Amino acid sequence: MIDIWALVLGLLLLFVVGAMIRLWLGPTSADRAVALDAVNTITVCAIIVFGVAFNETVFVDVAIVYALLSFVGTLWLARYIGGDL
Amino acid sequence: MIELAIHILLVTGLVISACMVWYMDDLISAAIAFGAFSFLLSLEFLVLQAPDVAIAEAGIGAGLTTAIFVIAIRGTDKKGGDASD
Amino acid sequence: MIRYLLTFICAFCTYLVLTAGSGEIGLWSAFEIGAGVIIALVVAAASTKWFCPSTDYRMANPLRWILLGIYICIPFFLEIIRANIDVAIRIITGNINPGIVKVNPGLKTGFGQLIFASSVTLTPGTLTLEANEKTGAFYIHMLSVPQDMVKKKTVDAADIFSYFKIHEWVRRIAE
Amino acid sequence: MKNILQAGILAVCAVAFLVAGLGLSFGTPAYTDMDDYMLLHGQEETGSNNIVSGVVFDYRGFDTLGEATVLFTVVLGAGLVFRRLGKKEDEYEYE
Amino acid sequence: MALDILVVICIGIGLLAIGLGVVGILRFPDVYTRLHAETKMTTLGAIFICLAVILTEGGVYLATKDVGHIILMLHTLLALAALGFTNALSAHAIGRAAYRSGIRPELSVVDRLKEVKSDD
Amino acid sequence: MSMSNLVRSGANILMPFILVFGFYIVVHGHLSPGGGFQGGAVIATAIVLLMVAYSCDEVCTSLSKNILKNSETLGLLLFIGTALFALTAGLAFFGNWILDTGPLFATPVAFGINPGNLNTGGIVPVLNIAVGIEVLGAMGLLILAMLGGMKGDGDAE
Repeated sequence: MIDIWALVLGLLLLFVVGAMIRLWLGPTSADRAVALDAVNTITVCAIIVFGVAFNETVFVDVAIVYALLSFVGTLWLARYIGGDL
Repeated sequence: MIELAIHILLVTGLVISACMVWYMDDLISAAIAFGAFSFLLSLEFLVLQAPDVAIAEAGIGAGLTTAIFVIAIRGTDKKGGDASD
Repeated sequence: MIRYLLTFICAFCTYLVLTAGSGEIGLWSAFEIGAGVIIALVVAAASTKWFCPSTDYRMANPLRWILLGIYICIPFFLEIIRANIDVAIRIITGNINPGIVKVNPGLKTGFGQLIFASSVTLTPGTLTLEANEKTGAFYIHMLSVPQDMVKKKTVDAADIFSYFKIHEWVRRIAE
Repeated sequence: MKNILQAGILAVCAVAFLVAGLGLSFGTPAYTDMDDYMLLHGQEETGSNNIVSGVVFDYRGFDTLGEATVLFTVVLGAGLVFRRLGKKEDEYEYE
Repeated sequence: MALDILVVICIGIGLLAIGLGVVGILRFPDVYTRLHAETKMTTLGAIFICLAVILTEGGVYLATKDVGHIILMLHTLLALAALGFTNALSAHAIGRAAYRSGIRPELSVVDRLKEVKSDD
Repeated sequence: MSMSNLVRSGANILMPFILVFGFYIVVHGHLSPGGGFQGGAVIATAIVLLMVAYSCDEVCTSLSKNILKNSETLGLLLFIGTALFALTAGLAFFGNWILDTGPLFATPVAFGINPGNLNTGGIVPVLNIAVGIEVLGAMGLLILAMLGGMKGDGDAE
């Protein structure tokens, strides 16, 4: 079963690299923020998959920390981009 | 084999985002790229079986570092920046 | 006082979910429960002012939470799947026709507006751009605007969803 | 032209780094005497299941004390630097 | 055996959705349409991958009766709830900020928000 | 001018859960990965979430700066006090004087790989809580000071 999860993890990381192209190309800061949002969603998925592959509840805790806290970073970026900081 | 591919993909993403931090002319884009770097670094720590450091990186890198960077960029930009007009 | 009690109960339940499977009293050990009570007291003292800002106990009714669970499991999930098939087809074919329309579902409370905005953002080709707190009007970016919506000043809320009347569900849950 | 040159240098550096990184094997330190001791006796001597926490707060308590003091000093310095910008002259926040 | 097939189907749907989302943010022309692709597709992918995880852990629990798998299921559910809740809100925040920073949707056939701004 | 009311409602709902999660990481520092620094950073992020959703003044009126200052000082004092108290028990500085003696944090630990009991660990959980309180105060104060300084600087807007 671990092979399936490793395959899923590899594909998710491939998608992260794909989203990073938009992070490089994006003409405005808002495009880059969108790419960052995609990267963090995929990263949370990857951490959950990693926790299941090694059967560790602790890794899923890291995923919860990320899912809750990346919101705060995105809000700061949005507040700067919107120009009302 | 698949673990090697995962390592290569992760390190590729890390190198791309780290180069992006250096390459970007726009400061807020560099901050966004640093956010992506922080996400991938935490995942790399998880792959290397160090969940303690991963939680520390998640807690600091996701929310607080982005906040400090954004506040610093906004605070040093006295003209109001090109984002607000 | 009731505000503090509600925040305490929410925090305590979250802590119990996080530490399930640690002992013999139910699923928890005695020290976990003690630590949970202390932590929930601290959290209630710190965050009641934001978690329960008013003396409006409408959401304390457990029936509304059961309805929220049913809403997330059945209509919301089906709408998400349908919306994603739609967006996937548009990604592949590149056939888009975007625009910003105005919708007024007539929701008054903040929680209802929050659920409606989240539903709109996650379901059919739409994205909440701006919300007016007083009038309850939402400005929605649609991936593909149908022809009959271009003329109308305010679009009917039932038109942007396909199978279920989401705004009716939200009104039943939150108001 | 300069951008293309920079991107080329970046690509060469990335490829070189990856090729060098393929030969490494992660997770096998050369000398393992100290961590063997901590892994064998740490749970017994500090009473904590998480060995990292035991090391940080028991074996290396002084280091953590230094870290806490550094953090305190950082906040003190930041408060002193930003105090004059935001506050009135007669209002002292950090003393 | 049937559970394994179900898990593989869920993983397939999730990976397909996330991949299409990434293709969408590479392919669409402006910020708002990219936000559509990113938010919806990656959230659906996360939902289906978490569903696969939950199904797997449930199957392992039924086979071994170990409570740890139930705990992993609960934590995955919490992570999924946090992810869905914050994704929708951060998409709204980015879209609003992009509109306020002056990026107009160029292709749009109708723009009711601009009329409101001009009235103020 | 700050975020929309939807973001405010979301931040209101999210805040106690982030706090509970941070305290969970702090209290379980000796059982699962995590600990004082990490949990303190998570709790500080909850305060930072309030600062981004509301303006700085609104946060400052309801969440006094003195609370953060006192929590930082209290954490550092608790840390040094716990370490110093070991001297009265005849141990070295930072000696584990609670281990296997009293009612609180003193159950003998079970050896091997096990999920663990909260009531073990001696001074390790106490130091965890102390560092958690300190980091929470420190990080909150840092960002509050930076925001306050920036606001005074940009008088032109």
